[in-house]
Amino acid sequence: MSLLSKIKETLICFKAGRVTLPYPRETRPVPPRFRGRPVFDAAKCVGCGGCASNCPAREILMVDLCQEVRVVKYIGRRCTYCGRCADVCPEKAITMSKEFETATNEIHDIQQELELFMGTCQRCGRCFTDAGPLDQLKMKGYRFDELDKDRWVYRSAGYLEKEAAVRDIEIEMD
Amino acid sequence: MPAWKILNRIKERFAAAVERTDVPANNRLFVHVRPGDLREVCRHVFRDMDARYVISIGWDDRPHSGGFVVSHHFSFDKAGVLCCVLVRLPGDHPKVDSVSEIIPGANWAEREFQDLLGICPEGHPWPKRLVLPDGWPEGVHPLRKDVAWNHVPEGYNHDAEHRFEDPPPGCVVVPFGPFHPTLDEPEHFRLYVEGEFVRGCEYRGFMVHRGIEKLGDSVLTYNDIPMAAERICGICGSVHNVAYAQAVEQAAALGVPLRAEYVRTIMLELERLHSHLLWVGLACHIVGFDTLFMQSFRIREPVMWMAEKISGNRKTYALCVIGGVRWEITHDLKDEMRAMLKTLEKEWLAVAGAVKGDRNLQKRTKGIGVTSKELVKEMGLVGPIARAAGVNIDCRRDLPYAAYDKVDFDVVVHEGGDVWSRVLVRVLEVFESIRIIRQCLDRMPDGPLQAKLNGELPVGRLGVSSVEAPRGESHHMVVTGENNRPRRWRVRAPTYQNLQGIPAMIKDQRLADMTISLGSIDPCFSCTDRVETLDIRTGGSQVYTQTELLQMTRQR
Amino acid sequence: MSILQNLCQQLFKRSLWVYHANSGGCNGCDIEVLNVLTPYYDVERFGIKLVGSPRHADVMLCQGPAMRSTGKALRRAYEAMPAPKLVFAIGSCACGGGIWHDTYSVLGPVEKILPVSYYIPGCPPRPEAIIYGVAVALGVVDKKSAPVKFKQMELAIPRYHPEDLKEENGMVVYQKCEKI
Amino acid sequence: MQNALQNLFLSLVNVAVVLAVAPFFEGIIRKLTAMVQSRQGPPVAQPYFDLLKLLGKEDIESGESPAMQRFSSYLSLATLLVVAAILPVGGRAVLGGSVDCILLIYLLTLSGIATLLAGLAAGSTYSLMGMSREMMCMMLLEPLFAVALLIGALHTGSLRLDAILNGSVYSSAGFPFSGYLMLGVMLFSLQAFVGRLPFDVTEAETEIMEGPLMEYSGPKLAMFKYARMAKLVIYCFLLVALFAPWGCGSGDYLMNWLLLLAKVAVVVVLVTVVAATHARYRIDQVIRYYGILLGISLLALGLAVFGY
Repeated sequence: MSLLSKIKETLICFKAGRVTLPYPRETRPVPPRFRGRPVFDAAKCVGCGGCASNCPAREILMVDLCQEVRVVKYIGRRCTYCGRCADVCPEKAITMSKEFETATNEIHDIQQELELFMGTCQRCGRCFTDAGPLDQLKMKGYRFDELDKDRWVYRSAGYLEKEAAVRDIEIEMD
Repeated sequence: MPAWKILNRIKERFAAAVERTDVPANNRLFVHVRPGDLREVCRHVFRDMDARYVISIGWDDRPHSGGFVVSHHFSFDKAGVLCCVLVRLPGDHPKVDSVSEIIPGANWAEREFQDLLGICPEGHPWPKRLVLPDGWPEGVHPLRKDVAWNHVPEGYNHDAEHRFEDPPPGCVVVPFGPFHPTLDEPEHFRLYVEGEFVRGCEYRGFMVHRGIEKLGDSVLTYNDIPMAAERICGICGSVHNVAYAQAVEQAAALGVPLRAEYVRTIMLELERLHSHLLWVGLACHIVGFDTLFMQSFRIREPVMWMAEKISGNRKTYALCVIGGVRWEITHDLKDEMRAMLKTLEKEWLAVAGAVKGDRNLQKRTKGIGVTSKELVKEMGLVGPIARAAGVNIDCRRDLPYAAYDKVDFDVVVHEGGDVWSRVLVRVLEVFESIRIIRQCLDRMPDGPLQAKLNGELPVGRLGVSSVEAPRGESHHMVVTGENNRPRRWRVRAPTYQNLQGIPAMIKDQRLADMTISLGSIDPCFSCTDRVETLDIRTGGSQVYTQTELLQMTRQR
Repeated sequence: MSILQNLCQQLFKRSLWVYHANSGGCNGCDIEVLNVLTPYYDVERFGIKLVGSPRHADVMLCQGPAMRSTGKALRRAYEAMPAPKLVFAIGSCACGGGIWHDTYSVLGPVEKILPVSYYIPGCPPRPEAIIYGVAVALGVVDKKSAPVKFKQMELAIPRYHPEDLKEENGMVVYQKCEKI
Repeated sequence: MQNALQNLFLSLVNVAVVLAVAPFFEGIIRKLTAMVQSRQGPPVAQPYFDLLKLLGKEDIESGESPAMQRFSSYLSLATLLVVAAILPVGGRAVLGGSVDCILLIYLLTLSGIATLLAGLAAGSTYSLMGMSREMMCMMLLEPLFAVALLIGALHTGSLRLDAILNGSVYSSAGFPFSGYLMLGVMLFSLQAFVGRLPFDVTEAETEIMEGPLMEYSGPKLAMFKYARMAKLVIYCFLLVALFAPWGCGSGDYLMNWLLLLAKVAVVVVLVTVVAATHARYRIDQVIRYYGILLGISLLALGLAVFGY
C-alpha cells in the first residue's frame, strides 16, 4: 500500500517533466494588469496631491519650494505597488508600468522627482476627481502649506525626520 | 434562531444588567451591559448558551463619550449570529472584570488591551506583558487616542531582554526562534525539553507587531486601510481586506453590488487554493519530504499566475475598496480560470490519491498534535484545526458573507484531531474551493463593481465581520469615525486563537514533532501580532490530563 | 590564503548559500523567496541554496522591516555569518519600512541595523524580480533603474517624450523642454 | 621494498580517487533529486564549487572549545581517507594483507565519533541534541556492518579485509542464506549509513538546524561536507565490494576502479530515489527500525555460525 503510494508519487513527479522557466535568459511577458513601478508623467501632472493623500505607504511627497514651484517626489523604496495613486490621478499622469526588474544596489535609483510650475489653482488642493465612492470624502483638512513652518504638503506633517527631509530632496534653484 | 431571540434569552436572565441593545440586522447583536454583571453575562453566553468565543476588544472612546469600551465577541454558529457584549468604563484607571477564568481563550485578548490601552483586566490569572516590545516603559499605551502613532516614549530601553520564567526542574531549555528555518517568521518559543520530550513552553511572540491598528485609526483613511490590511498577512491578505471592507459596509449599512460580491468570493477561494497548496508543501518540507514540497509548489504556481492576471499582483491583490472591488473578471479570464482549475483538479486528485496511502507520511503525522473538542471550545480554536477535531464550524456557511450563500459546498470535517486529519481536511478543502469558484464563474452577473456612495459614512457605528480564512475565522471590528477614518479597527486573525492551543498540543510530544504540530495550525504570526508581545506557559514535568491542562491554561 | 579568499569571491557567482531572516514582515516575501526555489524558478541551477544556520550562509535575505523587538536578534544573526557576506533587502518593508515605517514598534528599513548590499523592491517582488536581483548582485545582468528627475527649464509646462531622456551623471534627466 | 612502495602508491591513488569523485556523486544526487522534483537543478560540478567557496570563507572560532572543533573537523575527513587508503580495490591486499576488518570497523566508528566530538565542541543546544541522536544511531548502526563483515569472516575463515570484501562468500557460487539476509539488511540500512533521508535525523535542517554542524563555518564546514560526500562513496563501495564484487580482481587497477565506480553510481541512484520519495522518520521510529534490522542481522550471524 505504502509502496504503491510511493510509486504513485514518483509517477506524479516524472509525469510533470522539467518545468523550470529559462528566466533570466528569456523573460515571460507580464500580464496586462500587472502593477509594476508607477511612472510619473511630468507633462500631465497638475500637482494636485491626490496621489500623496492616497498613498498608504505615504511615500509620495509634495513640497512647495515657493508659490510657483512644487516638487512631487516619489521615494519608491517603500512603495506597495497598490496602484491607488494611478486610480485617483485625475489627469492619468501616473501609470503602473510593467517594470518589475528594479533591483539595485543603490536604493535612490528608484526615486522619481518632478518639478512643477503651479498655476492659479494650486492652492485649492482639491483638484483631483473622485475615483471611488469614498474618495470624495478624503479632501478635508490634509493640506498643509504654511511655507515657513513646514513645507511638506501632506495630510500629516512632520512625520519625516528633519535630516531625512533635507537629504531626500535636493533642489537646485537658480 | 434570529438575533432578537438570543437577545430575549439573555434578557430573561439578566433583565437588570442590560443597559442598551442594538440589533442592526438579523445576524448581529450588540448588548451593552453593566460592568458589574459582565462576567456573569459572559458565563451565561459562553457556557449555558454554548456560544463560541471569538475575541475581546477594547478601545479608547474618551474623545466621544469620556470613557473606554470593552467588547466581548461571541458567535452563535448554529444560529448564524455574531453577538457582542459591551461595557463602558470610566476614563481614568479603567478596570474591567476579567473573563479569562471562564473563557481560557480570552487570555491573550485581555492582556492585549491591558498592554495597548491600559485597561486592567481584574482577576486575570497571568497578566504578563503580551504585545509591546520588552524595552517599552510601563504606563504608556500606544492605542490610546492621546498617544501618537509614531510616539516612542522616553525611557524606552533598547537593551531590555525578555524575562522568561524559570524552566521546570529536570528540563533543558531549547530556544526555538526567533529565526528558525521552519518558522519563516520571527517568534520565540522557549521549549522545556526533557530528553526528546517537550514538557512545556513559554512563548514570546508579537515580534511582528507593526502597529497596523494604530495606523488605521490615526493615519490611514477608509480606503487606504484595505491596502494595509492585506499586508497584515502575505498569504491570506485578501481575507483581511474583504473582512475589513465588510465590517465598514456593515457599519454604514452600505450595499455592495452583486458582481463585486462574486469577485470577492472568487478571490477568497483562489487565496484558499494557493494557501492550502502552500501549506501541504510546507508541512511536507517540515517532515523532510522535499519532493512533495516541490510538487505542490509546482501545482500551485498556475494559481499564482491566475491571481496575477486578475489583480496585477501575485499576493497582495489590492482587491477591495469600501463598497466594491477594483478588479473585474472578464470573459477571457473566466475561460482561462476554468482551464486552470481543470488541470489543477486533475493534478491534485493524483496527489491526494498518492498521499492518502503514504504510510511514511502518516507515521510522522498520525497521533501528533492532538486537539480534542473540549480544547477547541475552551481556546476558541477555529478553521481546519477545529474541523479536523470534529467541530463543524465554517463561517462561510454559518455567517454567510459575499456570495457564499449563493453557492453549494460541503464543509469538510474529520474526527481525528491530529495533524494527519488536518492534512486530509486541507487536501479535501482544495476540491471544495475549486467547486465554489466554478459555480461563481457560472453565476456571476454583470453590473457595476462599486457602489455609489452619497455623503459621508455615519459616525460611531459598530461593524463586525467574520471571514473564513484558509486558517480559520478572521474577525474584524470597525467603529466608524470622523476624518474619513475609523475610530477603532481591530483584527482577530485565526492564528491568534489557534496559537493559544499550541502549548496543550505539543505537551509531552517529541521535540521532532514540535515543528510539525506548530506547522499544522498553519501559523501566521504576522496576522496574530499586529499589535504586541505575549507568553504562554504550561509548565511542570508530570503528565497532565486534558482537564488539568485546561485548568492550567486558565490559571496562567 | 588570500588566493582562497579571492577564489571564494569569484565562486559566489556559482555557489551562494542564503539564509533567510524575516524580521517582522507579512510572509508575502517569505513565500516568494521559497517560490524561487521551486520547480518553475529553481534558483538552485545558479548554485543558490537555502541553509538553516547563519554560520553556513553567504547572503542574508531580509524580509520585513527592522522591528524594535527583533532588531537585536537580526543583528546577531548577521554577526554570526562568516565573511565575505552580503545582505539583500527584499520587499518594500525591508527596503523602506513599508506602510508602517514610522510606527511605534517599527524601527524602519533594515538598513538601519544592517549594511544592505542590494535592494529588491516589490510588495512582494515576484520570483522573477528576486532572481533578477540576485543576477544583478552576481553581476550577470546590469541594473536597469536610475533615478528620474524632471526639471523645469523655462516657465512653461514641458511636454515630455521618453526619447528625450538623457543620462547624466548616473541620473536620468529630462533635457529638452518644449513650449506649448 | 618495491612492492611496499607500490602498495603505498596504490593506497594514495585510492585516496585521490575518493577525494576526486566524492563531490561528483554528490552532484549527481542533487541533479537527480532536481529531476524528480521537476526542476533543472544545479550543474553536476556544483559541490566542487561549494567546497572551494567554503574553503575561502572566514573561519569563525566559537563554541566551547575551538581546538576540539578544529580537531573534530579534520578527524572526520581524515578517518574516511584512511578507510579509502585501505580499500582493497580489485582484491589487492593492502599493507601486505595486515589490514583486517576489525580495523575497518574501528575506523568507521571513529568517523562517527568525529561528529560526536563536533557536536560536543560546538556546545549549543541544537548541536548537543544532534550529538545525542548521532550517538543513539551509531550504537545500533555500527554493529550491522560489523555483522556483515563477520559473516564473511566466518565463511572465509579469515579476518583479512581483502579476503572478506572481494571474493568472499558473498560472491561465491554458494551464496549462503545468511548472506541473502544480510544483503537485505544492508540495503535497508544503506540510507542510514550514508545519512540521507529518511534517516538524516542527526542533521535534520527543519528540526535541529543541521544539528552538530550548525556552529561550523568556512573551511571546517567544508571538511565535514567533504567527509559526508566521501562517506557516501565509501559505504557504497563497501556494499558493492561485499555483495557484488564480480568483474573485479583481474586486469588493470584503474579498470577495476572504473567498474567499481560504475556500480557505486547505480547504488547512488538508488539512494537518491529513495531519499527523494520519503519523509524523514522521527528519532524513535528510526531507532525502532534499526533495532529490527539489528535483530535480523544477529539472526543472520547465528545462521552463519551454523554454516547456513
